Amino acid sequence: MSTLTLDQPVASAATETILSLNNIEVVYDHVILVLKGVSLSVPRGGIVAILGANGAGKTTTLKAISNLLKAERGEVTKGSIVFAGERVDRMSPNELVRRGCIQVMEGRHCFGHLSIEENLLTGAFTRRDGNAAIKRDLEKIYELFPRLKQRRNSQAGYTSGGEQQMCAVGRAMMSKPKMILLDEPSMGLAPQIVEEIFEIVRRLNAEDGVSFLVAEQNTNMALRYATYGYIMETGRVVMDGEAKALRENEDVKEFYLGVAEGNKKSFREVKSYKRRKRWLS
Amino acid sequence: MSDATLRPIAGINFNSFRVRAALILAAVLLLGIIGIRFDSSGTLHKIFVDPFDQMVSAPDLLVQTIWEGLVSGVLYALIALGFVLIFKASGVFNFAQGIMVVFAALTLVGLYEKGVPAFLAVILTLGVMFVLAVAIERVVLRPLVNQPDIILFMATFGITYFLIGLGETVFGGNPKQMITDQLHLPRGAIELKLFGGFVSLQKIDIAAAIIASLMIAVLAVFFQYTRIGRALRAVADSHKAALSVGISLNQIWVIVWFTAGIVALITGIMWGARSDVSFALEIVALKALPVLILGGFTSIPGAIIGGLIIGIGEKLGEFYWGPLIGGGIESWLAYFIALGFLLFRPQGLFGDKIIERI
Amino acid sequence: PAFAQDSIYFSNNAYRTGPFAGSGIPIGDGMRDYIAMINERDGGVNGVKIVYEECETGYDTKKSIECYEQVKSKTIVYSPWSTGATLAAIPRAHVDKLPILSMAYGLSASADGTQFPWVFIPPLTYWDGASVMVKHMAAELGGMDKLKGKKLGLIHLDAPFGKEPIPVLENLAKKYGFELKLYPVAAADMQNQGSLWLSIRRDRPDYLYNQGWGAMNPTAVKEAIKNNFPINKLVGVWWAGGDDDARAGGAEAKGYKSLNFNAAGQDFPVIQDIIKHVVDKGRSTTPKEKVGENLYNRGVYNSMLVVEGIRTAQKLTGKKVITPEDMRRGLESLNIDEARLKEIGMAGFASPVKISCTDHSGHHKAYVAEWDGTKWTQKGDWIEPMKDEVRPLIEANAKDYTEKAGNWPKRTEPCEKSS
Amino acid sequence: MFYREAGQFKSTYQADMAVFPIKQDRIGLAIILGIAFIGIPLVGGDFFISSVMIPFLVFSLAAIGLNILTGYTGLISLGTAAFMGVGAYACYKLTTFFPDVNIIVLILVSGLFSAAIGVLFGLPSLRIKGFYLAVATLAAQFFLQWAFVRVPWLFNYNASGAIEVPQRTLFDISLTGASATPETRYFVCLVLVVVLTWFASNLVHGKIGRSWMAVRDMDIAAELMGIKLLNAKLLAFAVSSFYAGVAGAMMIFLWYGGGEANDVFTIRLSFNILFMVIIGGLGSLIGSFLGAAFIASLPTIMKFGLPALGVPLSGATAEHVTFMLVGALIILFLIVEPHGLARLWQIGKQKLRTWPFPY
Amino acid sequence: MNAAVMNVTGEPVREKGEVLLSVENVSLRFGGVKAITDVSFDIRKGEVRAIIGPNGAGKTSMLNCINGFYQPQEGQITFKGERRQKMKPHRAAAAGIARTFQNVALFKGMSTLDNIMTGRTLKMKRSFFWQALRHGPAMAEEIEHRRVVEDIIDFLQIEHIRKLPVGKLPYGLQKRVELGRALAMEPELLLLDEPMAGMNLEEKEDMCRFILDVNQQFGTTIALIEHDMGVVMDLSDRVVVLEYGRKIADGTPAEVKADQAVIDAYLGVAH
Ligand SMILES: Nc1ncnc2c1ncn2[C@@H]1O[C@H](COP(=O)(O)OP(=O)(O)OP(=O)(O)O)[C@@H](O)[C@H]1O
Ligand SMILES: Nc1ncnc2c1ncn2[C@@H]1O[C@H](COP(=O)(O)OP(=O)(O)OP(=O)(O)O)[C@@H](O)[C@H]1O
Ligand SMILES: [Mg+2]
Ligand SMILES: [Mg+2]
Repeated sequence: MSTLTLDQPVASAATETILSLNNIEVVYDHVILVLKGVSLSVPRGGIVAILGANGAGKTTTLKAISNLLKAERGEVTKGSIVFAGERVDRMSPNELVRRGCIQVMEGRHCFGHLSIEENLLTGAFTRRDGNAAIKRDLEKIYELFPRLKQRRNSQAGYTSGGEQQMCAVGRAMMSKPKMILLDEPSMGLAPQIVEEIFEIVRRLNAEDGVSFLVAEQNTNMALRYATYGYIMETGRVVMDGEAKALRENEDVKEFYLGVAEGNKKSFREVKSYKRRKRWLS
Repeated sequence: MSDATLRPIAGINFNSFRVRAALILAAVLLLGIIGIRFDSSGTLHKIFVDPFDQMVSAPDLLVQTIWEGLVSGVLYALIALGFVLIFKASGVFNFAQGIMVVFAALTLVGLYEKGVPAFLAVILTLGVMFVLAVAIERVVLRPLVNQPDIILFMATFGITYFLIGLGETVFGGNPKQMITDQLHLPRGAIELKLFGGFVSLQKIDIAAAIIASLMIAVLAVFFQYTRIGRALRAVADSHKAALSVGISLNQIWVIVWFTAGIVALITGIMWGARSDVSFALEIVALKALPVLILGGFTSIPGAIIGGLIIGIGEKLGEFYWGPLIGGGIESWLAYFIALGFLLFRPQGLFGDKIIERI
Repeated sequence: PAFAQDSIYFSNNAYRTGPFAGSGIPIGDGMRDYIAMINERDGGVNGVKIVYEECETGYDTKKSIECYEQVKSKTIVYSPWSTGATLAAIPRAHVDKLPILSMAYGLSASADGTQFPWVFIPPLTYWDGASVMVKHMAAELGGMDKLKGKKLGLIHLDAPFGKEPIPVLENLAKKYGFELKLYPVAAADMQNQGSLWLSIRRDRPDYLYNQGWGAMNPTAVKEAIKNNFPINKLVGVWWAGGDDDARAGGAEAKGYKSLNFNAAGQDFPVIQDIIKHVVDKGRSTTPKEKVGENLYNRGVYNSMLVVEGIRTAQKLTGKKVITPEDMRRGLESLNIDEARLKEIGMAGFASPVKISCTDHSGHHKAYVAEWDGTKWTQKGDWIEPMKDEVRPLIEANAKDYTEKAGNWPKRTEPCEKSS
Repeated sequence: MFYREAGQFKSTYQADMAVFPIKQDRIGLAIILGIAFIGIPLVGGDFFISSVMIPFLVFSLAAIGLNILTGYTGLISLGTAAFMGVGAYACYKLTTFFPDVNIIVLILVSGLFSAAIGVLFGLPSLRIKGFYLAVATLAAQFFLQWAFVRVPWLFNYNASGAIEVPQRTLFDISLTGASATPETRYFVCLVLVVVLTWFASNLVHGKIGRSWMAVRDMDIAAELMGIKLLNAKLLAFAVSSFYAGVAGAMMIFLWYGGGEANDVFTIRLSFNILFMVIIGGLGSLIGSFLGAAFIASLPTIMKFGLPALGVPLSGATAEHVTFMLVGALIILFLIVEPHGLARLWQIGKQKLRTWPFPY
Repeated sequence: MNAAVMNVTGEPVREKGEVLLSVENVSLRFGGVKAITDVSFDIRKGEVRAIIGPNGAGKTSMLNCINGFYQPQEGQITFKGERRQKMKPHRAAAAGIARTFQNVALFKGMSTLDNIMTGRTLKMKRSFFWQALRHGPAMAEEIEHRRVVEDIIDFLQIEHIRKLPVGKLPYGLQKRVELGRALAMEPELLLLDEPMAGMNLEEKEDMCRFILDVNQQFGTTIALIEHDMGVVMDLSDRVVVLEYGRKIADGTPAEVKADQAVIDAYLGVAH
């Protein structure tokens, strides 16, 4: 872990933004207001992290972007979403994928009855660049996740949690996107795979110029790889800044990184488990 | 509750449901055979001996029964195929398939009655089915994306009602004759002299069997090996995930519902040629359910094999055993046959295994 | 709508929708057109217009009960048009004192006027029909004694309607020594009779009597042809005599038979009047060429019974606008003889009908109609049912019914002196 | 504004566990019961009571039964009508065997027979799941329907094959038979429905209801919690069929008043009850009532109400239009709220609670 | 075998009781896939036993075998001295094994309260009759168990979501409700499958606290699968490491951490 993203010069503010959210509001079921004016932007070629506690609205934000909200009876009632210079908030999810923005959903969502390989191939559904290219990319995925290659003919429904997670990430990569929305990619993965996934994120970012918006609980990891971070709480962005700055922030350090007063504390020593400081409320 | 486990003997695991069930079956058969020895004219004799005697003594009837079963099996399978298509591709249990069959046939005949030449009528009917597919996608499926199966199932009931109302308003309620001759479908029968009797094979039935097999083969290949086919199966698994990888549900649904509409039209022509075209046919569509279930909801070959098993099974059952309990058992035998198979394979003969993981 | 004081309201249960619509539509049209013709030609019955309305049931019992509840306080007679609806209405009608006219359908036992003062089942019951069938068979074979050893198959809808003839046929089979074979068709399998006809092939009955309805009939005709069953030995009850039923068999259906109590065709003054006053004026929903089809004419016949009932009631009471009670009296004294038939343009259209206080059916004659490939024709003479076989059965059943119902209202309505 | 639970604190668990913890809801319930017991008999005409209200009550009960099975336990049944039929025929046989026992008792007892048959056909549910289970219930539907016609013992060997409803009285008032007034029959139905709904509500809010819902939502997890799947499912089948059976007996004895019973308990009816449950809301007792009102009463009201309002629709056309409208409304309701009328009702309440603020 | 070994930090290993559950030579196959091959280990009363390993190593399958959801083809599992190869899940529940799931398996349509109340099902005895009346004994019983459940809710600090349907709760809260449901069973052995996946640090800390409290206050034995090494190292008394269905290490956290096979297979780099 010698070269960290944050050591590299951070993309200057002048670089164009690929995705921006302006003050969006999301309501579920016509009555439950979940996002209360969220604005954020992702620069082209950037890796941006959204951090926040459970229920803060990270997933909702990502779904609002990828237009999957409608399928859950949610809707964006206010604000606008612009992807690559186009308003996308009225677009169907597949149009968005065609334009190069794809989401890896929280909780895997593989096609249980399809084999791993078929799962990966459905990821290439919107592609029009021929079978050979798809084949090549498939091999690339297998190279990135050797475990998937072993299980390529198993029904995804029967594979282990981690294998499914890899499959979901691989499937999204198969669409050759310009931008990937990653929702908790590290959940349920063994440490070295988490590391690998973030390495892959960086590789895609560096080699293919793919932009990333990552919702992540593993703050440590996320801030290590991201260029910029947003912290959300109960439907609002409460703090944002360069990843580096966030890493240095005392509050973030204590509540998200677990390095109070300079050194890591043991989980055994956490005595009080009452809710502590919040930015809001 | 006895949870006592039995030790395996000679490698047979007595705790397996299948083995237990097979043992019970064997015991029943054995008892039956023993029983017959002691009462050669009684009930058991009627159940276990008489029917087989009949089969041997009038083989032409046996052949005819099997043929009848085969044909109705094929026709059930055609309806079931429509179900399977839609289920496989959208996870929707399309109750309206039966009505779509009637609707398509009615449209065809209705157009013909209005003076449209037969083949033009076929094309126009296809057009109507396409419009129907688009309309269903727009009005029903799109707003209901990602809802639980039962809700979509219910929505197809709505479609059923709507189509019945619409069909009767436009075409009237009286039964109509299928335009068999005008479509150059064969009429009449081939009569085979056989075993001193005769077996009559309707030409239209033969045509139905051939068309059905072709269609099923084509569709099976399409689903298993093409890009769209794979996408269709993906949609059936999870709408949400399919959306997220950029599969256009709208387009997929129009494709499948249109395909199902084509299948419905073909089915309608075949059924209509045997009886006439009216909403009474709707009831027959219910027979497709056991076929579908027996074959497994998602399997195209399953539809045809299920159809044959049910068709032949119910005809043999009705013909040889039905009279013992007053006849008319055909109305429920199919469901019991399907039930019997399901007890051994809960996902149907060819259905995808029900994934139970935690 | 508000009714003028000088009109009579008659509501008819119709089924222009549902699986039996194919039969329901011509019947409904026949009924409607006859009344329209009477209103148009004669200005009503003795100057009283008949307000005719239909209550749609789709042949569904639940809906027909709704219809009953809806019209019971308005109509002068309840016309249920399905056996299920009749059975459900009978107990109510005896409380509400509303006559039921179930023409040749419904509960056979209701022909007993002493137990069922409010139900009328002219001109004959299913039981009479079955006996006519046996007589027809005997006639073709050359005498009642020839029945011995023969085999009669009964294809029937597996529902109360279909099973009606069984008791009579069983009695007759015993008496004349022929064998009765039953072939039930489940409602769900009406269009799917393959295995049934295989059994028929196995059993080789000499004659088949088809107590069928709706989509069951054309299917039976087709299957008979397919299975080489001699089509002229297949005889349907009068409800299996639709033109569409026979037409389904194509050219080979020639010779298919059905019992009947009304004539088919347009060659009757009454039908010509309907064409003139109703059809030609564009007031019918039946196209002209279909006027005169068998079921259409049966609808006409049913309306004729209603109109004649009203007329008789008017005569008896001297009132113009009559009540349901008057209608009951009218129907009970109904007597349409040859002369009257001629007057109303129905000579040769039907046999005379006479109903009495005790006999609410009359057990009148029927004839055997034959399909000649394009239309129904009368074959042979009108046949008298075996009233002496049927009547005791009816009385026994009627008693049984009322006893089981417990507290069945005893008949208090006096009989007319004239009847 | 008027609909707030603010200020209504529960000091005991008992109060908190009440089915209607909010005062306004309890008042609403009282008003509804008041209307049902007093208002309708006073105001409603014969036609309204006998063709709208009684069917509504009968179907509500059947829908509650199916809701217990499908909505609460997640087992799809397409055989409700057949189980209703078992109740009706059982009741008929019971009236012939025990002419002196009160008819209300017999109606309830006939539910037990239906429950037993329900359990029998519920047995495969352990192995067969989801839509596959539908085949078992369809087997029940068609087999029983066949039996109703083929087993003459069931209808006392009547030539007509029909069930005749004998006259039975309580305190010299006719409850059944043609001479029973619509009002009396309505009262009997109402009392039965209210009492049985109360039982159902108790069941679903307690341990049994929870294990049903657990089986519905995640049967594997339920099993790992120590719930015996077979027992829970069979109990659901039994209770559900009991309700269906009672509804069936009520249908024939208090509504139809006899007649050809076998063409009543058809697959159509099964489907209709399923509609009610889904339109009303799976897993909601109130939903069962709303669904029954919608599916059972709408066509009747449209058919007889529209002409009365001066919309000129002839019988057949009205019927067709009704079909189309019902179909369209089913779809519309599902789109507006897939969780049924009951949820719509809840959202309405929610909005009322936060009124005048939108969220 | 490691009971007497001193922890590397010098802290004495907390003394644990006798063996509660022992797994002997268990193998599990699905067609060609060998999920578990000949694994043996034991769990002692009162300890926190971690099971770790790469994805697909068979950890979840191991738990499934323990509580009877999977039936191993070979080997025996002994719980509280009762030896068996096959066991029905509801029997395992009755014997005192409760668990949470990797892919949250809550009853989605029910409220938090009802979900946790289902955990009490086995302990509620009133008959159908009383249940139908919901008065008298049935109500008393219901209230009695409601009290216990409310305590659990308090303990887990999920009062605010008591009446909400769990289906739409954020993932982290769902995990907590699931823990509550398992606790309501008052189990002797609690199996936790990745209880901290998808949580941020703060929430993990809370969860750790709950687990430790359960372990210490109620003396519940815990088997824990977790990918967060920090958590595993801090919480567990002993660790089993699986890879490709085989056991590759077993010992105290410190021992396991230092094991080269474990580093190669799982940790990647020494943490
Ligand atoms: N379909 C839905 N209907 C109603 N409310 C919902 C729905 N989905 C999410 N919510 C609510 O929206 C809020 C935000 O949820 P969201 O899933 O976006 O949080 P999150 O930040 O992703 O949390 P986690 O870290 O647990 O994944 C939560 O309070 C949740 O209860
Ligand atoms: N029911 C099943 N049918 C077929 N294969 C299965 C089944 N259950 C598990 N497997 C396979 O067994 C292996 C072990 O799976 P398991 O879920 O136990 O892994 P795990 O150790 O829990 O992994 P993770 O950390 O990713 O959750 C996997 O390869 C999986 O695909
Ligand atoms: Mg999330
Ligand atoms: Mg796992």
